[in-house]
Amino acid sequence: MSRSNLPPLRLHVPEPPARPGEEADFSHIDILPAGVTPRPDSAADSATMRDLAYGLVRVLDDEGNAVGPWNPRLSPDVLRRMLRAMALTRAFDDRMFRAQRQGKTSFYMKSLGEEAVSIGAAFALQRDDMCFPSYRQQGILIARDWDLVDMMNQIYSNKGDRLKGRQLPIMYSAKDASFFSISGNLTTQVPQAVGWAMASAARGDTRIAASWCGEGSTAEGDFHAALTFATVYRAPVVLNVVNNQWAISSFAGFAGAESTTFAARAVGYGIAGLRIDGNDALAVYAATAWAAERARTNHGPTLIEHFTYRAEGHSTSDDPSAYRSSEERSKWPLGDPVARLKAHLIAIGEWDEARHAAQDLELAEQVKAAAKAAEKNGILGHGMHQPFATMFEDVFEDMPWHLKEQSAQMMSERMRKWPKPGEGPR
Amino acid sequence: MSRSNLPPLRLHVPEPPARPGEEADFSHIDILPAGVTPRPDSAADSATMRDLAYGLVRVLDDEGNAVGPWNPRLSPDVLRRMLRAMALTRAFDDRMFRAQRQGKTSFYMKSLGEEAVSIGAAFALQRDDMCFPSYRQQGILIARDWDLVDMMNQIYSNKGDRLKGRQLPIMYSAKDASFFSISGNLTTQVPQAVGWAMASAARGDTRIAASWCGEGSTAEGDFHAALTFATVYRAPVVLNVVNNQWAISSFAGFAGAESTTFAARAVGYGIAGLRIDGNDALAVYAATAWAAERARTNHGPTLIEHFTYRAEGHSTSDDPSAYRSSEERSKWPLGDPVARLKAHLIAIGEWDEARHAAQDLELAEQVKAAAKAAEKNGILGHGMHQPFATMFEDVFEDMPWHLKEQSAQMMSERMRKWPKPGEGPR
Amino acid sequence: MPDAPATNMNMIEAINDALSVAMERDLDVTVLGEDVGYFGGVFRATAGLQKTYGKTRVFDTPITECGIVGVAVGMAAYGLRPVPEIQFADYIYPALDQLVSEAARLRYRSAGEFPMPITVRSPFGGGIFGGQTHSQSPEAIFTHVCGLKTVIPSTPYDAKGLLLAAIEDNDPVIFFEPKRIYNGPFDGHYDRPVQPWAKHPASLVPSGHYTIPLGKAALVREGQDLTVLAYGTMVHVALSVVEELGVDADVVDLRTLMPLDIETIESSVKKTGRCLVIHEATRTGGFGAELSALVQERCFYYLEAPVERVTGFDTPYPHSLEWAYFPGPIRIGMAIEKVMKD
Amino acid sequence: MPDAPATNMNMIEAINDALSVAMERDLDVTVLGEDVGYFGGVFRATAGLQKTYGKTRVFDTPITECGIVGVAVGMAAYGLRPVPEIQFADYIYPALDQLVSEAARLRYRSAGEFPMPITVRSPFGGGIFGGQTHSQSPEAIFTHVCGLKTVIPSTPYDAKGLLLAAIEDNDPVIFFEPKRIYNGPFDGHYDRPVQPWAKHPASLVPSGHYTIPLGKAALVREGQDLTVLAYGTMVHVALSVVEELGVDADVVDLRTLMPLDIETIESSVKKTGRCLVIHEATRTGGFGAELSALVQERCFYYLEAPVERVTGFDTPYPHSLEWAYFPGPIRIGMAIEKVMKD
Ligand SMILES: Cc1ncc(C[n+]2csc(CCOP(=O)(O)OP(=O)(O)O)c2C)c(N)n1
Ligand SMILES: Cc1ncc(C[n+]2csc(CCOP(=O)(O)OP(=O)(O)O)c2C)c(N)n1
Ligand SMILES: [Mg+2]
Ligand SMILES: [Mg+2]
Repeated sequence: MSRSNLPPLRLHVPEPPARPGEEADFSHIDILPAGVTPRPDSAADSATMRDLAYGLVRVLDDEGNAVGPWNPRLSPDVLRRMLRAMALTRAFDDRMFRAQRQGKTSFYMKSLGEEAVSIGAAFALQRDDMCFPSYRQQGILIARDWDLVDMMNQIYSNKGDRLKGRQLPIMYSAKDASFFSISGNLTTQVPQAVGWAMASAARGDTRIAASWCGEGSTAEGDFHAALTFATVYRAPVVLNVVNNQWAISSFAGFAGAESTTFAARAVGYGIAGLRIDGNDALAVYAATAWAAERARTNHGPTLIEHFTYRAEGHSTSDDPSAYRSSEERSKWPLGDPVARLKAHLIAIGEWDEARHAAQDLELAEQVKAAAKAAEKNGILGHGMHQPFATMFEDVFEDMPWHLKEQSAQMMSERMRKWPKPGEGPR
Repeated sequence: MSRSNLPPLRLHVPEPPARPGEEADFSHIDILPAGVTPRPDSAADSATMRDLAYGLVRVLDDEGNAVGPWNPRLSPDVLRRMLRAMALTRAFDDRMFRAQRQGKTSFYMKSLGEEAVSIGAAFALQRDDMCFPSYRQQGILIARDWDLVDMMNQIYSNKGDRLKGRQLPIMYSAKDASFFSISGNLTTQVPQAVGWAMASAARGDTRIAASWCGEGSTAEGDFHAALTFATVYRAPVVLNVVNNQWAISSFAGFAGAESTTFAARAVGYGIAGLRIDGNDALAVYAATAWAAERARTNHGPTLIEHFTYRAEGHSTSDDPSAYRSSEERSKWPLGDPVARLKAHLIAIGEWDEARHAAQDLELAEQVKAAAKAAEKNGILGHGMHQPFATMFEDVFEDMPWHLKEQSAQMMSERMRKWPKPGEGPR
Repeated sequence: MPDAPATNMNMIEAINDALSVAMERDLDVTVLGEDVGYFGGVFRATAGLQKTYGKTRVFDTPITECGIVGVAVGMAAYGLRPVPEIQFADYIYPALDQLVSEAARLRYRSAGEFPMPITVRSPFGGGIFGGQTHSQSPEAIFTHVCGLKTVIPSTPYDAKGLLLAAIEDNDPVIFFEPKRIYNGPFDGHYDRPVQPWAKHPASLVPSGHYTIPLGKAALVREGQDLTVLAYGTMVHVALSVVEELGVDADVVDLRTLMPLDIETIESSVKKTGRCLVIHEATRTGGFGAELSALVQERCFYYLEAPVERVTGFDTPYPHSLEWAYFPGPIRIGMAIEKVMKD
Repeated sequence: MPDAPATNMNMIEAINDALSVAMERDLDVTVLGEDVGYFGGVFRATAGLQKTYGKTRVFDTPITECGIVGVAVGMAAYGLRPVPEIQFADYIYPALDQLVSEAARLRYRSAGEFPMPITVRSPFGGGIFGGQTHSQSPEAIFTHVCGLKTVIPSTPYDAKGLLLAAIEDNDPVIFFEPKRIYNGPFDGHYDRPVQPWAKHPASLVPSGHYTIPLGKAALVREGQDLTVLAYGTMVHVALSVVEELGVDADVVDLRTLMPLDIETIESSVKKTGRCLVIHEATRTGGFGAELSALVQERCFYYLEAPVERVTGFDTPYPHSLEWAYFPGPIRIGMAIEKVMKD
């Protein structure tokens, strides 16, 4: 091979379909119709189902019918509860986003357009299955009927915050809801979920674990460690990758989406991988139930790629119009998860527009009432925080001398600032 | 799903085929015959060749014939040079292993049984393609005609050691041989190779990069980072996984070998993955040449799993009879790489036993002479090291004040120990 | 200060300008990191660079700090001069092995065959209600690692000159940018209006190329009675407290923690006989410990009082109690009282 | 010392015994790491445990330190008490994010919902010709991180008692084992024959359960003129030098670096007026800096000479010049001369 005959090397750099000002274009995405992707037995060997990583599990078709082998055949009652949880999540997000804009807290992250991902899963898991979420699965807490006021106290870092105002808003922790403390550091939760599942299996328990991370986050080494441990020990765990097409300003191509799917990562480790319509609550339910059954019957882990779209900015700290076409949201080929589940319920005669509108009003009221209650405990930066001394608690179980000294120092600083008795926050 | 009906979870723990005292058993390994695995065009889409990750590229059959589409059709002269390099590597390893046992240095690592992996690759790459090896690719340096005395000086950490006695034995660095400094920390070299390849492509260069790591090491996060970067930018790089069945005492199952191949990792990222007979120098050559052409023509990275067997202990620090069946080596179904290439040359009438025996003698002499020359520069722990003051060089380009002070301190300690002029090492 | 025309810049603009000057002058300078390309970085430090210098010199990367630094090491081995960004210093830990075991060690272990001219930029420090994972000051982890330099600017002028020097340096540099003062200096009074950089003399940044040598501190205020050692945001807080209290103090802006400008420190402390060390990082094992140790080792017989440290507390950076955590004017003031006492 | 029958053990045996006692007493104690299962660890510290306690309590793991600690965090969240091994401290960096951002933070960020009773064992330190990647002493990285405890034993007796205490502690502990003294105490004279543990009184290890409380130092030698602070291997070197030079010194074996036994340190230094700090880790920003800073902050008016530090140099641990690097008897002797001078 004579090298002088060779052209110079070139570097390929991924390019999203559309940048600001350009026409949104999802034509490169091949959307399989609902019902066509087969459903193997949940105990089948992963080697027999590699194609699923390149398929797309969908239950709800464009007419709102539930079709195909993955149809979980849920009762109308369960469907309505799922719809309600999704709508409540949306209402909650909406209010808290505005609260941040009103200066009531420092930060917020919506899950708009991705509600099915967490709520479909929460309904398919047992309530005591342990969830290791990223920051966009507030829907799990809501599906598990967690107290909205408790969540808001956390968002406001106020004196009612069980987490003592220590964490950035939305970094919940709710052990009683089997919901692990959210980390600011991406993807650390994924090997943790595997470790929890390994422990559960080692103990002969029946509870399984599940984790969630974004498609961008799959690049972190922790993700790989998790999949390696999961395949080695066949841990009873469901690993969810929420492919909402964007990290912050970086589209999924910078995590490898140009060359294959994220479900295909599972193939690389010889574990089951499902690629599903993440805007289809029934597909999410069905896939999660399948993976949970697989895990619970000692057939090992499953990775589920939820193909969805982040309809809002990454967080309150960014403006997506600076890096993507503003048309994208409306052109997203898999529609809106709330609208789709609603259409299904209407199609089967179990719901109607009027009930939906009434429910939306009711949920908005519920959220508003919760916000009012939470705000009574204070909003960020107005002094109604947990007592100063709590800062030094929980670093260790017992407080060592140096933290006691530092705590005393802080209290003496407080005295300088607010020398009069009763003055200032405590 | 009622959970009380479910059996308790169980944890699967991998188990190697045989432990000490047990009969070696490789019957679970499906060895495909030589010549059957197809050879796609090196420019083909990776999605069209996923099966290769589950195949086994083999050229040399059991009779010593070179067969099938991967036969690189090398001239007898090249074949003889490869055989010589492999035999020289083996002779080198043999002598240096004994040198360690004789107390001439602290540590050594053989590549016995894996010589084809590095030498087949080195012959297929251009000499200025950049190699990022792990610690078991001494064969690359030897194939690139690197000075044995220079390597031995490094192993003895003596005053001839270009690396100034700083590194553990066998942690070579040879920029002039396009051979990157070996790290003690596993797998760090893999993303580095990708970065080097990205730089080369960004510059319109024609040189590509290659890296090597063990199957055990694939579990590290760096490996995943490397594959992710490689697929995203289609970096011109060849990523080699040397699956020699064992890490230290842990068999490949603890890196995930029970559920799929290591070549399948490539599938997970949508890059080309080849699984090859690592004890077949022609298969290694052919696969490397294919991957190099793919990279050089801007068709992206390839991961090659070299299926081989670590015939010796992990290093001079361990005793493999404590964790594996001592029969394994002789039962390894893919034979010995030197014997196989030799048999092929004999089969095509280009070599014979007498020439082989003569060459072995000659190589042993060559190694012996090199060792004598190197020992003139000193062996470890006998004072013939690089001057003390070199310890403080190369921490930074320029020495800051604190290192100058520390260097002076060290020299004053030396003066205490050897107060008389001319006494002691310098 | 060179004679080039100067404009008022905030620290982000100065950093952006430095990157642009470096890329313009040297084709090897290559920027990479999460969101640094098209978008120009979450703090906009790399805005416009990809447009000007192209997609193979300014890379949006996958979200793997290990990979970002690992790839940068490989690029440096090729001969480039990579400038990776870690989005927040709190996220540098996954890159630690590549930094400590590779970037910092390669010149040494290859006896000079593979120098590593890499500058890792990362916003650090608190004061922006970032909670415990957007507020950390992990500089002491890096100053302990031999083979790494650590640089922390405190003004736009310094940021540009130091960043250019760091990029031109042939060794790996950790360049921590105090994000609290990206947009304006901060005197520590969180309840007073924020000042923009424009009113500060060091926001006048010359166009074109200039460098500030690594390893040289700046004596930003001269006095006789006390030496204050600080860097980054804390330089401004220290200056303001010293003025408020009317202490006749030397205030030393270290600028480079490694290598440290020991001469400036020593001569100041020998003059004043008292020393206060300030940083925002957690106290135990912070860089202040090294400063305190060095000062007492080298100036013991000149010291009239113990070297005092004012630092963040040994807890994570709490979200709602951010200002109780921050080593602000009251804490510094109390320490000054103590160190000046007898 | 409890009344249980005692046997002579080296440090590996004592550690192995501690693990066995812990696993016997508490079903939650779970060991995991590279090569720790069937083989029993490259230093044999976990030998026999898998056979006794089974494959779902003693795990051979994939080679990913990030994964080992990440999985341990998940196991701890479940309610287990994991004891991961990192094969060499030099390989702990890939686990740093899981240690710093997760294990160390979880109790705090969950306000107690998820305590992390994890004990990370790892052999550390040099003196075995391990070169730069089998010799490091990275303890100062961990002592700077709030939420982690750091423990370093210096004898078989202490190793067992401290390890049991660490495992029973409800917070994450970094347990660094000085590998140079696994088989025998080391006085720093590398050219003299090695002593086995059997001749040392602290190799008499009681069978069964006992603990040595974390946060308590041991005054291993009493004197009037000098306080020597050391831990791990350096305790033995310090003791031998002090004897050789005939200095009337307190030698304090810190045993736990975090939380530190400040009382023992303070009362000793206030008595002697002189202090020498010794560690093997690189000097700048090492734990010695913190010790030096604390001593001068708290004992300034008692000090008759500057606190001296004797440490490894600020270079990687060089293979052939290992003994020129090691802070041995000559370096310590020179420092003692200096600190005792006036
Ligand atoms: C270790 C680490 N690196 C970087 C960041 C900064 N960061 C926060 S979110 C984010 C993007 C994540 O994208 P993705 O995983 O796709 O999740 P999504 O927000 O889309 O749900 C980045 C880079 C971080 N939090 N942690
Ligand atoms: C980061 C890191 N972790 C652990 C080790 C210790 N170690 C050295 S070699 C080795 C086994 C590697 O096995 P494998 O990757 O299969 O390579 P092989 O020796 O078989 O070629 C281990 C665990 C290390 N060197 N670096
Ligand atoms: Mg995303
Ligand atoms: Mg191996």
